[in-house]
Amino acid sequence: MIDKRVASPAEAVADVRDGASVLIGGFGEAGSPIELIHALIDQGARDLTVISNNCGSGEVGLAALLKAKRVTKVVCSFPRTANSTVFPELYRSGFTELELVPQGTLAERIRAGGAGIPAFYTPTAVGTPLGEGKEQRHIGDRDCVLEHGIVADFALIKARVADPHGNLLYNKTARNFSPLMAMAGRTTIVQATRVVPAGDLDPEVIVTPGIFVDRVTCVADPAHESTLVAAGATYP
Amino acid sequence: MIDKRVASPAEAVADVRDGASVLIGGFGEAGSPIELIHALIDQGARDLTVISNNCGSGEVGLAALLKAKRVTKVVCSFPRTANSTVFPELYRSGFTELELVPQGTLAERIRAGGAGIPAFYTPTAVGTPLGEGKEQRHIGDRDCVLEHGIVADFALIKARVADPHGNLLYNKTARNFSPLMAMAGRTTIVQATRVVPAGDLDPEVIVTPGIFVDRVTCVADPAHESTLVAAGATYP
Amino acid sequence: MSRPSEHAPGWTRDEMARRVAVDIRDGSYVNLGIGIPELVAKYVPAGREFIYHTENGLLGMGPSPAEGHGDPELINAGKRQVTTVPGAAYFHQSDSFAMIRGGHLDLCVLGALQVAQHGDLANWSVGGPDAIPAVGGAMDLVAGVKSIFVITQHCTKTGEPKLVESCTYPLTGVGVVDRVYTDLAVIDVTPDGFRVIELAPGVELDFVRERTGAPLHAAERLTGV
Amino acid sequence: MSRPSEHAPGWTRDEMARRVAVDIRDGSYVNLGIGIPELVAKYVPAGREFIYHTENGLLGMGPSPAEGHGDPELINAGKRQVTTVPGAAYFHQSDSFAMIRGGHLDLCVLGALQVAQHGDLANWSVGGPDAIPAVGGAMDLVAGVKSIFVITQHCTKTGEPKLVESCTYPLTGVGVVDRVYTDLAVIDVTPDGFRVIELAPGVELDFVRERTGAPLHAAERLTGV
Repeated sequence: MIDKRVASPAEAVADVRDGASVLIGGFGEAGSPIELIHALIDQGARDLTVISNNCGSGEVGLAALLKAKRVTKVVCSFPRTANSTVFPELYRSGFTELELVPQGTLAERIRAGGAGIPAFYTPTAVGTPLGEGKEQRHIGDRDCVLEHGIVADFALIKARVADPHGNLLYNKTARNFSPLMAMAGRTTIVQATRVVPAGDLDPEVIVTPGIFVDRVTCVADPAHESTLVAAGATYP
Repeated sequence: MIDKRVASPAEAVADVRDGASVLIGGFGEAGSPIELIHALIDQGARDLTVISNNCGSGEVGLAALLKAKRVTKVVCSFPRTANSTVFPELYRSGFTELELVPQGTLAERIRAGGAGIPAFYTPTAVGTPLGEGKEQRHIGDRDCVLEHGIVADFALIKARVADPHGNLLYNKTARNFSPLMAMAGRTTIVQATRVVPAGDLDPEVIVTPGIFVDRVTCVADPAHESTLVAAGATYP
Repeated sequence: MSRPSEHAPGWTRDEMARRVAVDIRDGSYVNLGIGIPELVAKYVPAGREFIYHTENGLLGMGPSPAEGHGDPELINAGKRQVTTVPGAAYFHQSDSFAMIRGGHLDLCVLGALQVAQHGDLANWSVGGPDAIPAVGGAMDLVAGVKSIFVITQHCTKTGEPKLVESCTYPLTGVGVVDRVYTDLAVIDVTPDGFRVIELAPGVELDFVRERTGAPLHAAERLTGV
Repeated sequence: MSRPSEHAPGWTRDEMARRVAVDIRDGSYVNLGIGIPELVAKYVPAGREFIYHTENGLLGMGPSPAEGHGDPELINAGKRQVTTVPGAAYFHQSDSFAMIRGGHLDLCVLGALQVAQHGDLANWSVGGPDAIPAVGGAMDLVAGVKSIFVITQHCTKTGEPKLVESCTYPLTGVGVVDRVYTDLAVIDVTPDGFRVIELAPGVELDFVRERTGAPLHAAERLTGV
């Protein structure tokens, strides 16, 4: 029987070890797996490398994980956000290293990692500081830089609906990086708002096929980052 | 008003010129846009390069286009099929050149072309005749070959449902190469079994967003290749 | 260098946005950057339809939702809540940037820190050791979208020209800008450098030249003069 | 070289397939090649569930449909009509080969023309100037799937060994095969070459050695002897 359900976020992230690389879904608050991140804070793993488009806001979710000094490196495209004070402090103090990657290159690197493509050429960032130090090559009529696929030890993502096989649907623009991260995580962990029996999802509309998913935990009423931030919430 | 509908397959393919490169969807008969191919036979363009996973069967659809001596080069992964006699003859006579590409590399090359990735490395085919003559490189712990994206002048594909924006749904395993070819065709032409008003399709389940599509023509009752072949049909 | 004026001649931000919209062809797929570019969506000329792409994963973006009717998971690249129009579609980041990098979008309208005379754009970082760098999709957009329009004040708040011989801020892309819409003029980027094709009402060419950090050619028949 | 026998000892094709199935872990994602490998799906051991992937775009492939209940657009990689099981999903070719190349499939069972002692596989072309080459997904599968099992008759119809020192047919992949299931034995590919781990009932090790074109080591405790 294929059944990837686990009882809780805590159980889902129990084996994340110090030094692990972790893909974390979301663009801003849309798709951010807050409950999984909070479980990871409780769990205690340190010296993490986090690959995520942003660095969270306020002092909840991803920002709280950073604030707890668990993350020594961030790979992202846009660490600045309206209510983000945590990352700038850690960055300036030198505690957290930043690898800044153009958003489309970040997406493609994650997809490439998940798809077994070790490297690819892209015209993005040629002639800019983010293209510096990278192998450059003229292909067709374009200059390109070489970029490498990203595979991480874990992926933490949020879905709207899951089944026990790990087939996933997302909610609107919360989809963003999650289907790619599901592919690129050696262990992919999903918090789903609803879990339905296998066979309930139309095979035509599944966005992430279950083969990319290892664990599914139901978080029926996930928090919204903006609501928590507005309320001045902190975690833990 | 965005309305990509055209009245007929004939109108849809009217501007395919001699020497054009044409992506043609389908894996075996699943997803093969037979009516568009037949319209292309009627239209008369010659010296075509066809990129398609197979080479058709019997003497209808893609096989009929080949038999009409319109195709001087085929890029595909599996030109042999149970009822295919047309391609072997053209290949042996030297009329039609074959570029044989592993199926996954073919898919990825088409996606790369559509996604603006001019080239990528893949471990597939290293050490085999299909990897010969290609740039080889050791990345991480794998030997890889360099493969280039494919962009073509036209893509001819079949969908189950379309709307006037060109948003598409497919039927089961007829999806295969079509979403990738839609991305990689400079002009992407769709025959859809059903065309519905814009807004009728749930934005969550659209497989090909309309931006990749240029023309949609309704073919309400598309022929099945196997049925035609069994009946001994030929085209024209 | 000119000093800023309280009552500067030229177009307002909304007029600039309206002017951009006039140049967008019917049926275009358009990505609008954060800030002034977002205003363009307010000025779709009669009889035209544009489809807005937001790189976080939506084609067919509509206006902001009515108060209380939004979904915190339906947002644009600026992380503001939006809506969808009929014919919209959601997709993941890799597909979204395939649209961008693959040249499927017709137009991107972006803000700028600086534009150089041969089309280099700087719009993502002021450099400096203490700045927190953040790039988002800007470099992908300028590398991939067919046409890049910049909409920006002609000068900075301190009166420095934003149109320059070469950028001093870190680049977003090299030779990528096609046209610049400022409060003073519409300026093409040509192989010969900047070329004014239209002046804002009441603005003289010399007035623009004085506020531009690079040679400024003028079209033979300047509209708007 | 031995001559083919009408009543050769060893496993039948179905027994070979059943033997493969015994070695597949519960919950595995499996791709079955065309031909003998397809038979494996008939022999899922009690208490286990395998999910079948077919590279033309389906995870959760079920058996052939009842006569008249198929859809010509629901087919497997061998272009035969199939069905789906609960939990199935459709996807395009690029996603399908991302599963393969990205190492997400646990196992692929393939046929072979030849297997070399260090795991090289030849299974897509007999070479020759008149052959129409056709590769399909074979090279992607052997390059990407975690484990590659080969299921094949030990010798060709003319009695030539298929397990050889090095392949004479064009390669599908280099050093990719993990284990070979023939009508005579189950044979691991190890750094030292072929190693028999199980013999078919009534088959002696020397009998297998005579029919193998490379040195054949034997496990210390051979089962099935």
